[in-house]
Amino acid sequence: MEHRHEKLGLSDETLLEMYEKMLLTRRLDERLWLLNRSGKIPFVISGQGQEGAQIGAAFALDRTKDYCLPYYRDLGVVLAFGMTARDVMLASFGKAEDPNSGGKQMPNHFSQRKNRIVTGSSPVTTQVLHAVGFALAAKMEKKDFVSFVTLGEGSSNQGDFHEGLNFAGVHQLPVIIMVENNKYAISVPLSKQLAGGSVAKRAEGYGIPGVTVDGNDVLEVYRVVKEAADRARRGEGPTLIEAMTNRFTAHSSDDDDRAYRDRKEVEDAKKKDPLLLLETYLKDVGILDEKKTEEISKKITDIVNDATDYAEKAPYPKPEDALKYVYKE
Amino acid sequence: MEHRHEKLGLSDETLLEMYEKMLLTRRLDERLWLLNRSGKIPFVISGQGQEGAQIGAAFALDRTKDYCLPYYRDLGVVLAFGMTARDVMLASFGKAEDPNSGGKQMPNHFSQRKNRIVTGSSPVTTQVLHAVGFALAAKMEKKDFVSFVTLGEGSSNQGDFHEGLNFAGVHQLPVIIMVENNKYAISVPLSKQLAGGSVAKRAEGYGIPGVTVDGNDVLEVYRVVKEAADRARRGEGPTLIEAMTNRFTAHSSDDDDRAYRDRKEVEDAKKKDPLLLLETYLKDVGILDEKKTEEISKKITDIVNDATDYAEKAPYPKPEDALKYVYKE
Amino acid sequence: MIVSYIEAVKMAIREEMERDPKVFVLGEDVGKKGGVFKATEGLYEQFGEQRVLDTPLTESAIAGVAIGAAMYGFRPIGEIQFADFIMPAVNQIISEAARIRYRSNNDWQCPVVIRAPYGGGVHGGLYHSQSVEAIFANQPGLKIVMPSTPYDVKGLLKAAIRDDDPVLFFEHKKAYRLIKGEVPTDDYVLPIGKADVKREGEDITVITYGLNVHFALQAAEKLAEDGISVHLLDLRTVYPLDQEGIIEAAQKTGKVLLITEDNKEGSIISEVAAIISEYCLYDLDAPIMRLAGPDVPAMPFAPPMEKYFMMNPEKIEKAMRELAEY
Amino acid sequence: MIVSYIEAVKMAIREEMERDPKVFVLGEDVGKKGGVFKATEGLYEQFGEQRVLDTPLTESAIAGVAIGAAMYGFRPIGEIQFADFIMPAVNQIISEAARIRYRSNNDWQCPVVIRAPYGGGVHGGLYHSQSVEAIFANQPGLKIVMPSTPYDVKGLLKAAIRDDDPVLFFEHKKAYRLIKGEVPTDDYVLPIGKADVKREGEDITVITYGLNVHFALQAAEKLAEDGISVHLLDLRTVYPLDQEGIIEAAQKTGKVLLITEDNKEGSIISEVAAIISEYCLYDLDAPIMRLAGPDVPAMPFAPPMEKYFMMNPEKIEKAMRELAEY
Ligand SMILES: Cc1ncc(C[n+]2csc(CCOP(=O)(O)OP(=O)(O)O)c2C)c(N)n1
Ligand SMILES: Cc1ncc(C[n+]2csc(CCOP(=O)(O)OP(=O)(O)O)c2C)c(N)n1
Ligand SMILES: [Mg+2]
Ligand SMILES: [Mg+2]
Repeated sequence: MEHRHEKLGLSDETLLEMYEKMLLTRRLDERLWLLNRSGKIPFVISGQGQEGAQIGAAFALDRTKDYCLPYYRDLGVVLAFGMTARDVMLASFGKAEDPNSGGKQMPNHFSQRKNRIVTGSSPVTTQVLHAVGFALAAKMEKKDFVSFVTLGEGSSNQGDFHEGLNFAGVHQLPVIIMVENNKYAISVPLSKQLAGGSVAKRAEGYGIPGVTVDGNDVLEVYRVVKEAADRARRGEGPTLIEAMTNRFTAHSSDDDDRAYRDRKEVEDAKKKDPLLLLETYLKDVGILDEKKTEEISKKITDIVNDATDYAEKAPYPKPEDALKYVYKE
Repeated sequence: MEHRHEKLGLSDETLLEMYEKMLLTRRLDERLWLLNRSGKIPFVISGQGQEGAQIGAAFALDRTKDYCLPYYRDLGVVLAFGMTARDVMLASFGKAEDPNSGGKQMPNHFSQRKNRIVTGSSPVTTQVLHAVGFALAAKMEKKDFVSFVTLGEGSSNQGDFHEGLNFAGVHQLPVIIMVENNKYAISVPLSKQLAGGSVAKRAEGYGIPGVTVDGNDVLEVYRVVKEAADRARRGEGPTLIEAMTNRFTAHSSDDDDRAYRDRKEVEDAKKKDPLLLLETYLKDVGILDEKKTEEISKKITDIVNDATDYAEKAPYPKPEDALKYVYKE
Repeated sequence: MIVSYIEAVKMAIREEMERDPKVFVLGEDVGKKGGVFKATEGLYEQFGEQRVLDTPLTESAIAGVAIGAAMYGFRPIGEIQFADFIMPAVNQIISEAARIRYRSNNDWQCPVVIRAPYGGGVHGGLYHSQSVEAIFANQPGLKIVMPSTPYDVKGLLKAAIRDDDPVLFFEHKKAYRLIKGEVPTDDYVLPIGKADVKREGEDITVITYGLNVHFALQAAEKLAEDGISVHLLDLRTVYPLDQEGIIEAAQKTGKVLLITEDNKEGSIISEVAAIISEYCLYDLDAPIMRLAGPDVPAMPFAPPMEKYFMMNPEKIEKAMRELAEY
Repeated sequence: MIVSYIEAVKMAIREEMERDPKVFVLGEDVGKKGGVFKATEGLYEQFGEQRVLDTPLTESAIAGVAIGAAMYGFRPIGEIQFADFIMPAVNQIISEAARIRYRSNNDWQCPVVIRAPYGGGVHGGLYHSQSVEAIFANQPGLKIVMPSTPYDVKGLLKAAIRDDDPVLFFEHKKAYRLIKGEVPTDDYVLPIGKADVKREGEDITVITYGLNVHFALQAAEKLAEDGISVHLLDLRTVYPLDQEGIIEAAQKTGKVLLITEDNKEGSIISEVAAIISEYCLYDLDAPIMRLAGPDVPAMPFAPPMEKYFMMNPEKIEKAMRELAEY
């Protein structure tokens, strides 16, 4: 058995931590669906199936100084960057203490300045240009942080994607653009969305490296993002990464994907569940055994329970809080 | 001496016609500058240096049924599509009879429905999507016309370019996008404008052919646009063409390019003047001699003089014409 | 028959597609899925994927490609999934669609319809609740229709599709299933550009549009119990406004309450107020009253804040009583 | 010293760049060329190409990259070459810049300035003459400044750059060289959000902004010859409006003329009229009068039509007299 993580310079401890974060991401996400189905929260949008790409990427970054500009499925990214389960639950319940938006935005509109998680909106792809702006700031200040931005493959067809890649390419800015390609934009499949079939291939047109990676393979994602980050820090400019992933759920709690997606397809995808793949690897290399697995599982359950309870009991914002922070106060 | 035009299926007569149109384009453009410098018209924006690409492309299309969506330097394209010198002059003087806009738009905002020249605006690149819309119409109606759209290389960095190429690629639409790369967007040189250095290369990312062509070589442009049009008519989808050209003048009559462009560069460019190259070819292959050259020259001068006189004397729109045609009347 | 607001949308589109082969639909998820709100449900099956076109996730292209096809001679109906996401298409809508007839001196025209669900009260937070009409309501060349009832939806959407100029058609997403009403199964169109009296009254005039028409009707019932009679004008077309209709309605009672769900400053009702103060100042018995959302960027997600922002019958009733007592 | 309007723009930018290393400029042709109107002339030489950044031809990127850098902590000044070309950046400006503080509950801020030359009378035709302020003037979170004099330009542009919220700064391109005035060489800022009385008077109140302030001053001189005294309020910030200042000015004379170069329906002065009719209806001695461009898409190119559209002192004088005689 090859110990791939060692070759990448990852310790057993870090790899376990990655596993824990990935498990937390999944469990938290699953809990959100339960809460939605029982009528406690109005909306869920989910990263299930994409956690391999998210955790692999986040751990390849320097989470003490890099900036991330996540999109709505990036629960894994933000948990790795320091957001807590409570923070996430607070947002899903729309509670006052929610650090993302104080209950102003819908769930999964991540933001937390202390963790360098940059506030995002719902219109897709705008964040690519913001990430380029952060990277420009790094270059102007001669600092060695990178900015890391994600989006879906459907979103990569928006004009802002093109403008961002071109701008970053012209100025060779330290930005990593990772497209999480789950092959659907709501109901629209890749074939009707993306001419040429590959996002990564578009990088060439901007004179920058474009990498396709198996998003189910957390170690492989770690490797390519690490390389991209190293290159960026060395002043060698941006990288476009296309992580091939799957969306296990419907688009969101408002969607029913049976109208446009074969069940078989979803079942097949689940066979390549990044969480299972990592678990299997950890067991194969002897880092994880049954006992440890259960221990971690219990710990995660506790965290998710605590977060749910805490957020459910937390107070809502006051009605007039709607008036706050339009301008600097 | 190789007779290149014959290999392309171009008769001597057609080639002469191309030469005449190119010469008319140049002379008309030169006259516009004279009129501007003598205070008679407020604005000129000029295609001098780019006529090879324009005439080569236009003659490769079927000017009885294809649609063109020109940009502001495309005097050659619109003259080839049937606009007259008078029409052009009427627009430059802002006269009522101007078929482009009835004096509403600035000069070189070409439009003439009877000749399938589609109205354009000043914000660059929007026309790419319109061209895709015309191509979609062709596909939906199963007609075999193509739509032909041009823009500058700077403009190709706008979001609409990306969205248009992707849309055309997904649906394999009969549209030809020709970028006239004159290496400047006003003062901004290619290196600060276009990451990767090549527009044509970006085609790959959309799974469509991308062709770079010497825009000074009218026959070569003819060849690649003809090929693209044939492909489009066969249902094989869009083509992106990058014609390498030069801008002989300042950006417009409001610009002074000495602040950002070396004189030597311009002089060198003029050595590859597409008009001179074609004239030389015509003489080499014996289609043109001194006498014929003079005859044509005189004819063109007459046309330009007539157009100038006619437009200068033509009446302005009435002030209240400003109120006309906001909505259907 | 009695149908919902969204059913009326679908009826209008289907009937127009059946009537005229030049009509087609394009947008995100409009095909197999039938639209995220099901406005195009069944059309894909009926008309095929060429006429019910799933586009890439690109609003500028939805508008821009539609504009091109419209100039050629088609009658495209572009769907923007949420009005909030119309922003990337602003350049195509304002710089292009709105100016094509004018700039070509009537040589070209652009008969495009762009539909989008707008409005709040659906836990949509900042970006799934907005009213965006004011952004476009100063662009001659455009028409903006915002119907309130299923009957109006069908008649006005058909009129929009047949209109030879570009029309933005905003549908209140909370009305989609909430509002039901009688809709004739036969073909009819309603005039774009005309406001409609939804209730005759003598004491105060209320002018509004969209979902608020219903809230205002409910509030008017309450006032009627106390003998106060409300005259209610539904703008229906919010740009360009029906000046005559507005002036007449204002003069009728001399007391005017204007309502919008949008933020107050720079909204549609600002122009309504300006028209009234320009043409019938001396008919007024009270200052023109405006009831609107607060001037914050958009409607928040958390229920207490959403409720604070969102219009409702109670807020309207309160304002009506205040005005009546003036 | 006496400088032109455009000189004042340049002075403000240069002084702020000297004062604060976080300030930088980005836009099309702002570098070597110094901007198509020369607003950034000499800055490239003084501060280098990193701080005077020529961007690709992409307005959405100018705004979006500036927004990112501003969230990081920079103070970017984005130049949009002509206000007409701000449309591709609308999504970044409205969906992003305007909502960043609010949506992050004050955790992030976006201190960006976006400058753009607007306005007509320069043979610019449909797309080089527009007034675009109304498109943005209903977006809380944004501030829109439109100064009239070189003195105001310098003081307000400096204030905009130091402001912790996004500011759109529209400069009338015809004023650039036409308007000159006294500008102190030392550092000063003027308050954003406050209107300014440019002339005290008793008989009629005129409220306007930008180049029209000068046209109105000229017209007021003419009226003064006949003993009619004009009170002139310069809005300076057109969003959010200075309600207090407007109400005070309206009450001063009870006769109000509002002027804009923009199309009339849905313009800034519509909101001004609405404010007045809401708060000081009973102070009015005449209907609120609005003088504006016609409701056509934009200013045409041909001189007779351009003149027909464009505001000028004569049109204003005529309206003033009409109002005075009311
Ligand atoms: C500008 C814009 N248009 C439309 C939407 C509505 N919308 C939300 S997510 C989505 C699909 C996104 O697909 P993709 O980019 O592939 O990301 P995924 O959801 O598959 O992860 C759409 C159309 C939006 N949020 N923003
Ligand atoms: C959206 C937009 N932004 C800015 C401008 C101003 N502008 C007019 S032409 C031009 C440069 C265009 O360069 P390029 O596309 O290379 O075409 P070229 O003029 O070189 O032929 C610019 C910036 C514009 N017309 N539209
Ligand atoms: Mg996807
Ligand atoms: Mg160029």
